Amino acid sequence: MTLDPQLILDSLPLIAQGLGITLKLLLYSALFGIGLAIITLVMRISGRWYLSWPAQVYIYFFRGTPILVQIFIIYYGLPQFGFIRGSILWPILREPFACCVIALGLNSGAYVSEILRGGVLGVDKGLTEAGKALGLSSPQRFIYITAPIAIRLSLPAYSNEFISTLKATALASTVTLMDVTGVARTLVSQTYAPYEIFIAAAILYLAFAWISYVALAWLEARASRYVKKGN
Amino acid sequence: MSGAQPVIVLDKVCKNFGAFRALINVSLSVSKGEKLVVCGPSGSGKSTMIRCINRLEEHDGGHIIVNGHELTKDSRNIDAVRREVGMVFQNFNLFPHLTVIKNLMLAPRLVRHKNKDEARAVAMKYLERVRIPNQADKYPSQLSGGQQQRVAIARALCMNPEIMLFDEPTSALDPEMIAEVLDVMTDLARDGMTMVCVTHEMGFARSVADKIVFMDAGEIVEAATPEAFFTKPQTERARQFLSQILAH
Amino acid sequence: MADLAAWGDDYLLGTLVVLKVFVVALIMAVIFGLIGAAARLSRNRIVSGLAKIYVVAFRGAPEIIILLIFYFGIAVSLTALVQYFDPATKFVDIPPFWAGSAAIGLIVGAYMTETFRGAFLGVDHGQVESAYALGLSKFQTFFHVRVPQMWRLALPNFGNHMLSIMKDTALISVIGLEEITFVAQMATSVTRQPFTMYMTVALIYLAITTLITFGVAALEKYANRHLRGAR
Amino acid sequence: MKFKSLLAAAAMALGVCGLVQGAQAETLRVGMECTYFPFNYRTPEGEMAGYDVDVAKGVAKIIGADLDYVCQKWDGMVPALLANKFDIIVASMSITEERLKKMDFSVPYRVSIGRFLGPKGKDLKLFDEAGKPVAANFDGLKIGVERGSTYSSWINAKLPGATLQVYDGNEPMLLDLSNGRVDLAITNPMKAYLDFLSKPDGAGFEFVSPPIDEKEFFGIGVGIGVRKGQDELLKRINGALETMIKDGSLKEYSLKYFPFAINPDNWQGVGTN
Repeated sequence: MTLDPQLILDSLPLIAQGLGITLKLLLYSALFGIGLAIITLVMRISGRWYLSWPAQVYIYFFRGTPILVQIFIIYYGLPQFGFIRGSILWPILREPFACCVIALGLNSGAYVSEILRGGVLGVDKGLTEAGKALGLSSPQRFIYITAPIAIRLSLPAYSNEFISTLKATALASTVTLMDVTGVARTLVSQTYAPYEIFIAAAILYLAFAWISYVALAWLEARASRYVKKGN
Repeated sequence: MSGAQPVIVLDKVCKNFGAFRALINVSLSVSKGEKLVVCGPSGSGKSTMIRCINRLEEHDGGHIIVNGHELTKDSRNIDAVRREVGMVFQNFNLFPHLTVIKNLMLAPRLVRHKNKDEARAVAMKYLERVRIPNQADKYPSQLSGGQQQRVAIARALCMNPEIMLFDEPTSALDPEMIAEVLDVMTDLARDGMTMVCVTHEMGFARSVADKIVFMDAGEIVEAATPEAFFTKPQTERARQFLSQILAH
Repeated sequence: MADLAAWGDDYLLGTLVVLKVFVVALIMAVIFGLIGAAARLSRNRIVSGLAKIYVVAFRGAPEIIILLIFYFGIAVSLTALVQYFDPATKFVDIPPFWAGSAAIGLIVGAYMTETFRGAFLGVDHGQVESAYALGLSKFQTFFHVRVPQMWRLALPNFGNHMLSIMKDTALISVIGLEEITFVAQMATSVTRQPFTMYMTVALIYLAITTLITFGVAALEKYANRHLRGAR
Repeated sequence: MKFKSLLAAAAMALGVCGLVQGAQAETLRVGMECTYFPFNYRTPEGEMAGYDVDVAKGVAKIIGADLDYVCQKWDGMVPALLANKFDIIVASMSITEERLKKMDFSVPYRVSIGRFLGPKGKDLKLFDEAGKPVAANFDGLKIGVERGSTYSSWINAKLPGATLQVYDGNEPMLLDLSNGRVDLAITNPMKAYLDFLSKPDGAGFEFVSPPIDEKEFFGIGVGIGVRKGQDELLKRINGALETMIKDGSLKEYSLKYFPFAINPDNWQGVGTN
């Protein structure tokens, strides 16, 4: 049995039907993750134990466990409790798409929060002092000085994290979603041509990872235009 | 002490970093318009003292009163002091992500609530004063060190401060750039600004300072006019310091 | 809890399977990483180009797709291969353990390639020059000057890769290996307590990843002992 | 002759009775797993029981043969038949193209069917009097199916308005049905009954469709396997099954184990399509 390049080409458009869900998952999870990351970051650097402690537990848990297990806990695990099925959140948790966004977003949020924290710690302390000396308030210093610089410092690491989230969306197929991987697995179960179809799926992911990489590199270059070249 | 009212008063100020005693019962007063130069070996507490004046460091004991506001935990007093006191750092600390003009406009807009045009006008005025108006739209990284430090001085001036603090403003500069910064500082002194400078530039101290404070090991060892300090220092420590610094 | 206790031995066996996959995949990842790094640093453009493709493909495609390609695909081609020699063979089965370990080893090996390469390039060339100037041979320079500095540089990333391997083991449940995530699926079908069962899995992973983190931190402390003292 | 009697003695000693009794009655050796509840299994008393066993007994009675059960693990079932370890397989073995290359099958004695499961007491009017699906009433419903199962192609063909939710296994699908994440699920009714409807979790659920039995989607069914070249035996078995389908005994057997029929409704004739 040999690899049939024609079948790879033929299956690409079929698998691409799952692209919409994959991209929506990626976009929503990434945005949700960034939001969570910012909240977590603020909690962590607040200097108040009752804020920073839960934030650290959250980060520790989501970085220390497999995403697949996190998805299963949220999708299959939560409905174990009757009160969740009766709660106003159930219309959301009922949907596999929403469960995946929550799981992927929570996971990404934990990582992005650490990335942003690295960025914040990387901001020269002198700059916030200059802000203080100029009379800027603490929120003003954070918004106008620390955050813009921290974001630039975080972008290279974030670019990797974004691609990780893209790859993690493939796990959505384990909770019934027909994303690229879900469609590919279904096709394989019907055609028994695992090589061609999964390779076609991998090509789609690689293409999209490459696009994301280029886009984020452009963003990074833009954000870094004030940094001296060389030296 | 001159007869003018003091705008900065330090009274038995102490500051510890863990077990290390950075400031020990430092008392000092600076009157309006006075130019004070602080010198001493590294680790003597000069920077710590100047940073206490706008509360970049919190002092552990004693009192600091700036322009009538005592610095305590009360953030309203801290804000009031910082609005009235400008500061220039050794490493310039320009905001790298903002152009020169935006560096200057940031605080007036956020703290003084000036509109864009007012802030820009003020910024240009001071850029001209430090003689680099043509660099307004560049990023700090595109300027030389001397230019950056002059931008930093202009940035502080944009807040229209009554007092200026300089924390070793020339020690991160290449020798050929020191003069251009000192020139701007001398201009400022001539205009009657109240200034506290931590510096090793003894030429500048001799020509500009009204009073020189020599610190060592967290204490003020000597306080005198430049004339007296340079010609006949009172203590052995000051003599040693002077011989080291003037030997070069 | 009584339900959970009944599955205790299954979880224990599952944990052993996880640890076995971890060890095998780790060894493979290090081997692939070293080969990959050597190839990437090679002056031969074809060799370094192939290594680059390996790194891009295995870092850009979702882990689960690579795993599925291995599990389904390799069996198909191995069967074809064996049938070529012995037409009587009907089917060669790749046990999920080996398919999974190899896939994870290759994936993380791609990351290790970059880590090892970075560590190699990270050692200041002046160090090598001064070693030569002191009369050390190429071989002596490599083992006495380069390697001791390299492993210190590689260690933080290496620790992260170990955590990735550990967490990737959960994916093998998708191809039916009876590790802890799979045990949880079985236990859920009997007890109908998905939350309890998957949370147990998460906590087991958390315990193992914590141990790895502490282990790596201790190693790092040891590796950086010469940097201590300077303030 | 000496050799033959020796063999007989050995067989007796081993407890394999009836090998040489062929003179008065034929003995059929039947291969099955003996552990596949409720199709072929041992009762606590040690008796063989189950739907497959009943069918085998029924056939044996009609063709006038004695039965001898041989327990065989599933993965060696076909090789054992080919190696003459037993004469027929009655072990819930589906008739597939692949197997037909190596062996012959009788007509199906159990159908491959799908059935919809849904919450009790909702009269959704999904099927009309004649048992045909009313496609419009499926519009907007979410239906759970297993990935790669034959049911999804049936739904795609017949119920364009329904939404499929694809699961990797039967268990998570039924879990989601009981959680209310899907409105309906379609699966093998025997599995659904054993794993779900007969348990506390499934208490609020029931079959909401008649058994759906469409060969072009679901396959032919489960048959009795014989070695190739045994046309005479196959003919007799098919005859027996024809009789059992017509007289209702197959239905009677299936109702012993399930509250619904799993046998073919009418005689489908000999030969495969």
